[in-house]
Amino acid sequence: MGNLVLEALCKRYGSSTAVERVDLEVKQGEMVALLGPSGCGKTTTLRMVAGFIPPSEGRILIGGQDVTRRPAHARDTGMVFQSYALFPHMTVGQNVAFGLEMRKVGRAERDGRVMEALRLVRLDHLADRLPRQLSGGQQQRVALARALVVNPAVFLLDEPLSNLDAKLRGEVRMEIRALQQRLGLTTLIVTHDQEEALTMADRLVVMERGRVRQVGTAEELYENPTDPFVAGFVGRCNLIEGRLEAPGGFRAASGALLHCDVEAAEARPDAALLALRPERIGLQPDAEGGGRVAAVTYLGAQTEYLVEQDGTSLLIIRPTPTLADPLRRLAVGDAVTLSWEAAAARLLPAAT
Amino acid sequence: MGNLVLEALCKRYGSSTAVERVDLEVKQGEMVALLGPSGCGKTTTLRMVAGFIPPSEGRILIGGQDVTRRPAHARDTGMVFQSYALFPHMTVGQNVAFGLEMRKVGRAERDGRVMEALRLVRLDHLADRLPRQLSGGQQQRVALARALVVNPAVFLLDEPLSNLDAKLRGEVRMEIRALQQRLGLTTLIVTHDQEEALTMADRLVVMERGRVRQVGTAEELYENPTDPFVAGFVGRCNLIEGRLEAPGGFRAASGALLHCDVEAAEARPDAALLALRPERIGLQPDAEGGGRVAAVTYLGAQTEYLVEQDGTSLLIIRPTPTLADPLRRLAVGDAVTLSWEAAAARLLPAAT
Amino acid sequence: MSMPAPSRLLFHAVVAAAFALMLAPVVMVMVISVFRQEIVSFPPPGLTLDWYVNAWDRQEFARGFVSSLQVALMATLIGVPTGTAAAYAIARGWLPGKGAVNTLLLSPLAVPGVVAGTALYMFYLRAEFWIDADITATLHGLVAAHVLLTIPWTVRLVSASLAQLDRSAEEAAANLGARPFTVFRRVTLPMMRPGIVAACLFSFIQSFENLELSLLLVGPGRTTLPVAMLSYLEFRIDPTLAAVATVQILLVGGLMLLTDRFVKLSRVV
Amino acid sequence: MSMPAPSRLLFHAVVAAAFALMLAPVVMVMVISVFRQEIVSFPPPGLTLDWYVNAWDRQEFARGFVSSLQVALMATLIGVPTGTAAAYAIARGWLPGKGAVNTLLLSPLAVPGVVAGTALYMFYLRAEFWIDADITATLHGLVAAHVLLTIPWTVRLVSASLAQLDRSAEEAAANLGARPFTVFRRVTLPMMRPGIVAACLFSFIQSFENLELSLLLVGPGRTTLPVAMLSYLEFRIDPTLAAVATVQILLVGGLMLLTDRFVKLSRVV
Repeated sequence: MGNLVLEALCKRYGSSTAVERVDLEVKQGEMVALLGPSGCGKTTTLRMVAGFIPPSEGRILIGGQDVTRRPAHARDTGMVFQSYALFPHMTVGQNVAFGLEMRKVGRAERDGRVMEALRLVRLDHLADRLPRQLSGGQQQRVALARALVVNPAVFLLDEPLSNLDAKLRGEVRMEIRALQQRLGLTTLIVTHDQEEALTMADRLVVMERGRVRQVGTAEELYENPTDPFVAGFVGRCNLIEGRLEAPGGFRAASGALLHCDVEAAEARPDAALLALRPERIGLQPDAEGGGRVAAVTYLGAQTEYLVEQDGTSLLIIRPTPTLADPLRRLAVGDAVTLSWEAAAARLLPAAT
Repeated sequence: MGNLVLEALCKRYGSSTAVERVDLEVKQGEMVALLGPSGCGKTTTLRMVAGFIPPSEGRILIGGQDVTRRPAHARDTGMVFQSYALFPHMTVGQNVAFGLEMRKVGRAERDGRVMEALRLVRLDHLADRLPRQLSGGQQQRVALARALVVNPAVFLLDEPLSNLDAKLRGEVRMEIRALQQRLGLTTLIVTHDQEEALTMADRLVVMERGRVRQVGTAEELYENPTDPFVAGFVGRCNLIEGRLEAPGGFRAASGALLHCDVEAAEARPDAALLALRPERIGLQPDAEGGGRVAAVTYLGAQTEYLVEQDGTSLLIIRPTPTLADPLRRLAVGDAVTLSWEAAAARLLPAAT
Repeated sequence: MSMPAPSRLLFHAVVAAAFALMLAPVVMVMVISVFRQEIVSFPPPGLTLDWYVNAWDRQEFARGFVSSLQVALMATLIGVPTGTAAAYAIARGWLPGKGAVNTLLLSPLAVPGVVAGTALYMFYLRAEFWIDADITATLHGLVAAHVLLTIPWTVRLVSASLAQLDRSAEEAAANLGARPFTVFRRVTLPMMRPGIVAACLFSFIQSFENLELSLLLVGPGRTTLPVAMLSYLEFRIDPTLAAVATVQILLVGGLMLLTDRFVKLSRVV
Repeated sequence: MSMPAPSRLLFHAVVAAAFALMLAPVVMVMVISVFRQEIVSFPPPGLTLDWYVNAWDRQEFARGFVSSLQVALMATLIGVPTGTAAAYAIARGWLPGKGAVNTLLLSPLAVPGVVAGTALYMFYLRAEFWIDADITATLHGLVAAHVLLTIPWTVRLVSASLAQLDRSAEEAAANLGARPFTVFRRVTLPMMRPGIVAACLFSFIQSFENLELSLLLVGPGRTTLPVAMLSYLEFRIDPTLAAVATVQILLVGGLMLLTDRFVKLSRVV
């Protein structure tokens, strides 16, 4: 076990850049998620760490050792593939034993460790089955056991849940996280699903078009996004174009003057966007503020309101009001007043 | 235009039953969603209405006329297929014109109505393209125009959004709903996505294993589920097994006594399950109630808590507390007190 | 996966040699057909088209070419519609014993050509005995034999294009008011077109180049080109034959490339 | 899509007739081979295996059978490993001009058999002239020709099995510490096995039943079975030939069914 360090890692294909100068440290025992839409370079980054793609520039260090030029088979990473990539002609036990065989571990010790790894994923009773005789969730767990049995220095997960159905996904997510914490695995996981990243990882790396947009904990990214892409990708967000007007106001392109934090404004004179989380906006059913309801969507636990205010459309999400609440009877066309704390409105530079 | 009535509609394949006695009326201009997991019989029901599958029993009436034995081409339904099912060798214009040709509409009128239908979906500038030259969202809109141009008595939608990406799905959903309302279309839509059903339909029909579990508006289903399957499928729900204990208590199988509504309890002496929505449970950081936090998952706008109380696990979802709120610092192992209104706890019969 | 350099080099050499060996005879025959001398020598003794002229002047090749064309066209015209109907029936599940049908369609690969030819010849002889009319040396007999050759290929090519066909397009047409025959004519048939075109070209080629079925069934004065080549070969080998071979290679190769534009042959053949 | 009843009936009749016609000659030849009389008559004059005994007694068939077996086995043993290597190289993108290679692999279907045979014969004659050694009437020459036949089939069958192979299984093996050659031996090769087995059986069949390539290349006393049948045919037609044909149909058909268990032939051939 050790830490994983990426230094200015780049990958170019001809004139197009898949990954652009990624710097990252995954600490010993930490789980970091690479999060982003498809084509953002997250999988390319993971595959460079595993040794399947040679980087164009930069270095990869595992436990302090530079492995940039080492072939995949000499890297000591344990990877779980999106397709599971089990060996179809070997039994579950032979699949899990493969890595130990390659490491020339003796037969007796090997058998013991294989069973131990299978017990870890609760599949020791299926060691003699072939992969195709297992369900998707079981195959996934075999893939986990196979990667973990060799005690890899770095544990790599490539969209490990994308082939599972919604119900199973929640379970396996918890299981992987529990294993990772119990064994103290240094882990890098790739996913396009923000909920998956938020629930599993200690820190998140949000990527877009080959670049790292922001690195931080779930709370840092959600509460303090520094980039419009991150604000819109992690959770939902109203992003309003405009410019600052001293003091303490933000003039939207549509003309509306929106309330924001003065101190924050001073710290960011280049602000071109106001980011406002839909659940941070309060809603009163009176005509004072000049808002008008354009749509109400009941979603069970929550209700979404689309409100037009001075030419700007704002999305508001509230817990569905109780039957007694006058908000419950709010309908399209009704006048409303919006309110939010100055601190809730974040100022961001223009999207790049 | 007219209404659609299904009377005791059944479909059996040998000894297995795909659809079991479905009764339903879709009123003139109403949009009804058939909602359920895959294999619940919702698509079979839709295909029986379109005339692609002959029912084993029961009747189908469109505008009062029995069409049960009529072939598909004589039914006057307009269907939008999951795969869009555009004719690949015809241009967009020819695709849309096909239904009018079949109805022997003259060339001049046909051209006018085709362009009108394409304008409706904002694709009149692409009438000469072939379907494969269009994006998925555009193909979807051609399929809509093709089905609508013939003014069908009943409009049928089979998982119309499942082949679109998440971003586009929201847009097309609003567009279909707006068209349906503007044109006053009697519409039956099939979907497995509860959010899609909640946002689009006037009423929902929840199906499972060939049977209708409950019919109602989004609010009726979410707030007053009468069936454990519906409670768990529409929104998330804590379902706790146990039995009633007079007065006003529900004894969980684990032994905990849970607070519930006395009047409701009297109305349902067969209660075997207590259904409690995770967002209707209040959370106080004190030791009085005897709850213990087992997991905290930060999800941005919301935070999920898993709380153990007297051997029962309860999921609680709260809007993420502000930084000042002491709840914000709640961690695994902390003692908490849970509370809910008696009316929030619904009593349900055992699952069938 | 990468390989160590030396084994990879050896590997490439083997693969390259295999392909060179496959191409060599074809290239050689083309080269021979345009050289003045019968024996290839260096430096080349000059190019000529005399062998082509010679080939055309020999009646058996010219006539053989014409009757091969004739038989191939007729076999295609009869075999492709029949095969297309069969493919449609198989795809729609109207035929019982789908597995048996698929196995049967492999028969052109399974039954040795000479065996099929012999079987057909014997069958024709018996049939002649019963119906009291000539079959073996007639054009009808020959075309019927070639039709048997075209059907399996047609079924496979058309089936491949049907497999890609979205059934729901047919349902959509019905939903829009089209009766079953209209659905077939306006939607199904146009969607099958690439497969049918490929089947036509491919059936033509298979019939045109067939030797074994024709061998026993050709009549006097109605020899097909491959049979004519075989007869010629029994007496002498000279560049005239190379010229005939080159013409066939170019014709058939051209048709293959044309077919490939409609259906990716490498996927379905 | 349903059809109106009358046209559907007609349609079924056409399809049934087509299939009956395809089966008739094969069935007929099998029937002839066990009837006592040369001319089939009703009631049947009694069954016999005499024609099979007669076929085995005739040296040319017995020897032809043995040398066909010999040639087919050798061609398979050489062609399949070569073709497998080529298929692997193509799948891994190591060969430039993938499209050209795929076209080349269609050559056994594109180049008429007689033309290929003639080309090879001419090629061999020139080669003999240069290297000053016999090729045309030798076993080596014949086997080499048949190897050319087996390679394209092997490449296609193995390629089909490689296309279904999940590349990430190879990556997983490397990730677990396997060196490239170990990856190939422990993961890639076992996953290709069904394709390779099918290629062996199929190459054997193709070589065994080939007439056109062998025709000019067989030497005295080393005639293959199809060539022996052709020679016999030039003198007489009798049920002995039907017996030989039946044996071949059963042998090849059996091998085809066996192959089909490894790879769904109807998908890849």
